[in-house]
Amino acid sequence: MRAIGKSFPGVRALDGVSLTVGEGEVVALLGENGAGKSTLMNILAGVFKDYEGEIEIGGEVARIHSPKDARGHGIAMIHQELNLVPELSIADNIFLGRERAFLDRKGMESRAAELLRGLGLDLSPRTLIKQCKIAERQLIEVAKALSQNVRVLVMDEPTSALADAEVHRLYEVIRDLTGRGVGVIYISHRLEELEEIADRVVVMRDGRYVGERSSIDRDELIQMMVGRPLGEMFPRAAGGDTGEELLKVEDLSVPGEAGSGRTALRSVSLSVRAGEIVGVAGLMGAGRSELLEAIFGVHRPAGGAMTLAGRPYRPRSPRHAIARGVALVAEDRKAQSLVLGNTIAFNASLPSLKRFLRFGVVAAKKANAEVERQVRELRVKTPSTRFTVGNLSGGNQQKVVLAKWLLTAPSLILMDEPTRGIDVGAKAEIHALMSELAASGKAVLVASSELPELLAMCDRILVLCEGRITAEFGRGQATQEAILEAAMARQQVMTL
Amino acid sequence: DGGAKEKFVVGYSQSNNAEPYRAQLNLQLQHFLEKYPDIELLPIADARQSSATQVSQVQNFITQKVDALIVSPTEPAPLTAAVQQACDAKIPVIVLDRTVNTDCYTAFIGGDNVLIGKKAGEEAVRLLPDGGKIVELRGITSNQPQIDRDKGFREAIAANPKIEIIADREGKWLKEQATPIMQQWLAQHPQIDLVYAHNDPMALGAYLAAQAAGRADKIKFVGIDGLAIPDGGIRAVQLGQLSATFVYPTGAQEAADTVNKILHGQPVEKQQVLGTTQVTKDNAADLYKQFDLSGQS
Amino acid sequence: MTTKTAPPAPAKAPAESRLRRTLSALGGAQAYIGLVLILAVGIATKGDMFLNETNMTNAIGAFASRGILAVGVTLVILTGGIDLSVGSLLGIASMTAAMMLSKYSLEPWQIVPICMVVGAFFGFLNGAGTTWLRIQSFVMTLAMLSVVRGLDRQVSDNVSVGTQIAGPDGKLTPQAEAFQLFGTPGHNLFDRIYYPVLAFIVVCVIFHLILTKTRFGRHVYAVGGNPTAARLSGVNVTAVTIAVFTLSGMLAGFAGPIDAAYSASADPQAGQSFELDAIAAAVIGGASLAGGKGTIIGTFVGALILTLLDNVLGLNAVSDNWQLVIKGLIVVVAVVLQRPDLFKFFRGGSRS
Amino acid sequence: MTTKTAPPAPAKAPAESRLRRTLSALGGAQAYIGLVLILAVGIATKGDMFLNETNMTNAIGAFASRGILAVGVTLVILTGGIDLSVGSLLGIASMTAAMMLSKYSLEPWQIVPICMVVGAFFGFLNGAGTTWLRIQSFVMTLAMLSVVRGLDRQVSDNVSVGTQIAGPDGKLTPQAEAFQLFGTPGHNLFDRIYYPVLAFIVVCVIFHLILTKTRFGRHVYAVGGNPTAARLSGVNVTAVTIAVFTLSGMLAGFAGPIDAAYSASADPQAGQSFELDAIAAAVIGGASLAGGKGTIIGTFVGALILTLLDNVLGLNAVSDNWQLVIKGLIVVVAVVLQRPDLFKFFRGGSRS
Ligand SMILES: Nc1ncnc2c1ncn2[C@@H]1O[C@H](COP(=O)(O)OP(=O)(O)OP(=O)(O)O)[C@@H](O)[C@H]1O
Ligand SMILES: Nc1ncnc2c1ncn2[C@@H]1O[C@H](COP(=O)(O)OP(=O)(O)OP(=O)(O)O)[C@@H](O)[C@H]1O
Ligand SMILES: [Mg+2]
Ligand SMILES: [Mg+2]
Repeated sequence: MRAIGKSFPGVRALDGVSLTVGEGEVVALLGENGAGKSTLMNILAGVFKDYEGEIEIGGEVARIHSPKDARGHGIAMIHQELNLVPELSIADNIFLGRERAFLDRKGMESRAAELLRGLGLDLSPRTLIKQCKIAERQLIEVAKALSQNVRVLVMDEPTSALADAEVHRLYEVIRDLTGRGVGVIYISHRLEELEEIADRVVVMRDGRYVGERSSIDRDELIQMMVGRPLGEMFPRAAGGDTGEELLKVEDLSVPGEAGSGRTALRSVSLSVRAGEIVGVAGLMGAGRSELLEAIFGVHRPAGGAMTLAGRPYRPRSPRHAIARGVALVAEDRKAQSLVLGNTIAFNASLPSLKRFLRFGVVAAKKANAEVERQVRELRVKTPSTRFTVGNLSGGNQQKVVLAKWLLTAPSLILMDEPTRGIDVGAKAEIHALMSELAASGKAVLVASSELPELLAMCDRILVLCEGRITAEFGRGQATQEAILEAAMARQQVMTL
Repeated sequence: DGGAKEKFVVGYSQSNNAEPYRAQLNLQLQHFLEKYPDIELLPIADARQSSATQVSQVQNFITQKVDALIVSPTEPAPLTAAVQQACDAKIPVIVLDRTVNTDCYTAFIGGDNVLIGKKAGEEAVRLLPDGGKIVELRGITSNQPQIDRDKGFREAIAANPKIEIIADREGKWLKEQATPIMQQWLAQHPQIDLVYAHNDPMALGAYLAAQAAGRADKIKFVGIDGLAIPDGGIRAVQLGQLSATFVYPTGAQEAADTVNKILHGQPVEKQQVLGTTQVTKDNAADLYKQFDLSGQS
Repeated sequence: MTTKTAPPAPAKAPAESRLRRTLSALGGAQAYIGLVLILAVGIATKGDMFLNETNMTNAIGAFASRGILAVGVTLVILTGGIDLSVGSLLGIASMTAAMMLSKYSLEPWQIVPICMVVGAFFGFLNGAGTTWLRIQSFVMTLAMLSVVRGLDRQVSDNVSVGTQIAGPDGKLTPQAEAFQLFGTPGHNLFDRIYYPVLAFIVVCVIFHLILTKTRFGRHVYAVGGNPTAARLSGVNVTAVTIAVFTLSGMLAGFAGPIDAAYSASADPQAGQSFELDAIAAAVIGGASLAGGKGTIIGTFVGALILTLLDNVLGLNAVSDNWQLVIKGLIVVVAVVLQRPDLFKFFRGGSRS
Repeated sequence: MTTKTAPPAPAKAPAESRLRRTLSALGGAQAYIGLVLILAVGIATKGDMFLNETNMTNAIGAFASRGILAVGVTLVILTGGIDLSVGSLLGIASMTAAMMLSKYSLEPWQIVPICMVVGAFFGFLNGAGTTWLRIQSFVMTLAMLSVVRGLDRQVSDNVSVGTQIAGPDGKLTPQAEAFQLFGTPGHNLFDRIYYPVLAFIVVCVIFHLILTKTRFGRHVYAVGGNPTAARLSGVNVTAVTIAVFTLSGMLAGFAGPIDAAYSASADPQAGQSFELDAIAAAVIGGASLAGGKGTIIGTFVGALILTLLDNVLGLNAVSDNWQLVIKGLIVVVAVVLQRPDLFKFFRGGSRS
């Protein structure tokens, strides 16, 4: 790709960016949120019709102006946001756009089953996407890309919803591909992944090419990305003094739901003190999200009891939870957190509107000012708070979600993969923010698939497996190995 | 100041152009007004069965300062105020076919639906000397003509106590509605002697159903409207599908004459109630010729 | 436009942004292109005959009851639903009004709240069905359309009920006299103000304020934009949904007496197919049937487009068959012209 | 069911899964509950009078043209759009058929393709408007409804055109005689097969196969389920959208001659408000107006529910007013009973 440029109304997203990928090479693309990585790759994959510059493949100029063109040149892309059709089966989704005029169901299904097995997914190809979990969906996207005869594979944050075990399987798949001469462009904010998989790292900033390195030196890369040196990655000092017990969960049970692939929770007990950060670890489908959602009043528990700040706590809906000072940064920002078609100001103020009511009328100025402040504090890259959330880059959307919950001034904040898709710089900021929240006497319960993050940030780590708590570690006791072992302490054969 | 002007403009608001009867009325009115070269009929405004639309149409005509106004109300009450407005604006109004609830118009011209219903009932009594079972297909139940056609009919058949109406339903004036209703009646009632439909299309829709069930020759069909169009009641009587139908007079000729008189300051009769003509196999051909306008104008 | 000739950039910025903010509150200038075109054609072809108070009052008055329905329907559409029952609800409310007047001689100020309660009751059932029974609103309100029409016809015994009730002296009763003010053409409130037009405008203003200024309004947009996100943000999605259907029903109830007065009677068929006009007004005004997008101002403009188009075509004595054709074409043209992104190209880099 | 009496567990498993697969291809057993209930009520109250070939043929025949429209509308709904113009398209096609027959004495086999082309042409315009001009399909097809109705009335001069054309000998012309087979009650193809019922079923089968067995079918679901995903997967969203509208128009064109033959005439108002029945059939059959969800079998069941409900109520001589009420209520009940998750509770934890 040579001298690629792209403008959106009001935003110059790309400016003269060039990038080359060799056969069998893994090139990592690195940059802050909103640097233009996804935009660049979308151009390569034919998502945008118009752009400046030109693309060359195998020495010849390729005109790519539609996804079909891209496919014709052997380019496949796993997009940052999941792009599957919920009402269709896995097999249908994998082959969407490439079916024969008269469907060959058997062939499609057996090929799909093969691909799924290759990725370690034990799902029937006939399962509907809407019944799959997010992590499963992300792997299905991978399967979809693999099913094509690719020369160049673009992966835009393929691991943002995956836990370690699945990530490693993905590496194997990538190595297999490069062995066959496929070029891979890999976008991720997890630097440790790059060390493992990338041959070369290209760094972008503000829509421009900054430089590239073949050896991976974290500090240098961060310096290139952010434009300034960054202090310690996980700044949290050893557990300070914690306060009163804020949340106590006893024997919480939530029935599962077959239709939507929801895991059941089986008598989970835990407690979180004010000023404490508690981590929740587990494999995909362990029920981490369910646990946080249940505490937030999303699911109706079948048994158990909760206390919040010493008073019984039986949230019948998120509304009640919010009223009691609980906030949930949900896992899927697009589906669960944002009204994509509306503005930043609208989204960020939605749960805290009550604060801005004057005579039953929303004091829009005051609300906007607050949002403005919060958005600036979190360094959301946006022209204004009136910008449509859907047009922000993925990481910046995540920051808006955080801003939205911080505005409710919660005393207990539940975070489900809070740094998913967030760049290193912003991640450090969010970690600092978590420490700050804890220091100011709030309680934080955070579920994350990134173990280093949990190990560095948390005072305690709980491990979930199949909806049960299988281990609890204090600060300093936990190691990645110990957590993984607890996370795989299965008690029953998975029933799918 | 009648006669001072050289050209008179007349507006006509029709309740719904796309009913065969009203299409015929429009055609006839245009035809008969052509006889008066100094009268210009604006394009006929079609309210498409909406009273609100029709009120605005009347108001539009008032705004355009027409010299005379003809209205065929969709419903009596809603048009009353609009006709009153025209009257206040000193525009002479001819109410055609259906009434309004005010006296402030210049002339009313229309058929007598109770009378027509009565004639239809008398014909039924004649067709069923030994009594019999009748089914009745009604127009839209809340329409005044429906109410009147039903009333007159029931009054007339009371003459023979052995005649009874065994079922009645709303066919909404539509052929397509009438067919399935008649099919259900045929399934329910082994004996049906006569179908009385409030208009010809419904009678013909019922006829189609009976013919399919092989019972058309055992049942008499009586309709109303008697239009001289290929698809109309007169032809159906000629073909023996209907036993009889009754011409519901369009009043077009009378309306044309009345408008002319009004515009030239001549006196007109305020209430012009028109009679009906029974269409039978004997007079059908002549009547068709008399009312058919397709060859003229 | 003017920006090129304007003096130094910093000075002009605030003024421009204020203008821009006002415009965007009103939905952007393009939203009015369709309306302006129709007004222009009306003035060009008929001049004063078109552009005078009486004609405008007549035109808007004829659409007022449907316009009020359109406001309610807009609320429902904003949450991602649809309300097909408003025509029937208007029908039963107009019947209620006429019966209250003719049977119980109630005063108009007693009749209106009763009608609103009747409408709100059925609207509430719509909301309950869509939320608690989780029936698609299209089906639920289509069923309600049928049920309420049946009830309307049953209570009225299929006979239309007049509202011009004469007392023993042959004159209108005081109540009937007062009721005429609700909409009988030619009867005005306080000398020159025609009530249906006033009521329509007031309803638009109130609901515009509710949608833009209150928490409820934001919740409506949130529910339509992303119900899951709304729920997880503490919005009571069920309550909001039920509320919009109830409000839609209530507005239909409010429009009922206007329709009855306008027609001087309550016809058992009154309001039939009004829902299509109401939805059309909302959608022409920019509301998206997918939910989350639309404004009351847009709906108001949409309603004006529909009724003035009728008026212009009628005044120009276009034949009715061609009116149907032209009306369809102009609606398409108006919608295309009004699309916010049409002139993006010309406005250059500005965003909105 | 039979599973309980079946021999050892391992042997029964595959059979059960085959049964389950067949059922799920047919939309799951619950999808038929509404229909079964209506059949049960019909048989309970009227026995043989209800359940016999003639009555069933009559009932389905009366709905056949609307049923065919419903199939086309289902395609459009599956892509997330809506088609309100089908009633008007049926109208103009029925008028075309009657005029071809009466003016040019064309043979039926010539008339049908012409009508289909006429319908497809307007359907194509619907598709072009929604994709190229990016007008919401609700507005585009509402405008088309108006335009086409205007044209229909104009070409027919507002007069209905009969299809029973007598030759000089006073008997029906051979063409008119043959045309009757298209739907005039009592006229059957090959002795006993009533053409409208046959045509409806054949259309259902063809489109069921297209949707389930072909690439185009997958793409229709993909476009409705997630247009972005579809586009990024290389599906030509524009072409698919235009195709479904064109097919919907074509089916309306196909239904036109059936409607004309059924009434033995083409009325300029023919097909008015048929779109609501067609959409209702699709939605009762489980199609989601949000797109991506629905089946032709569901639509077929929905159509049967609507027409048999009418039939049962009619045979039981329920008054017209109460019919409206009961019909609305039963539609609600049927939709609730048919919801796939209603019996989840009983089926236990299976992932189905
Ligand atoms: N459709 C759009 N309309 C307007 N602006 C857009 C649009 N898509 C992207 N942008 C802008 O382009 C810039 C680059 O976005 P892009 O998604 O490429 O960032 P990214 O590097 O992938 O970030 P992240 O790591 O957060 O995913 C951002 O400022 C974003 O707001
Ligand atoms: N169809 C669906 N629609 C919406 N959300 C879904 C759907 N299926 C699964 N989810 C959500 O995705 C998540 C599935 O993950 P789950 O809670 O089972 O495991 P987990 O331990 O949170 O693992 P991870 O977060 O890594 O996936 C849950 O939050 C669940 O509610
Ligand atoms: Mg990105
Ligand atoms: Mg999770």
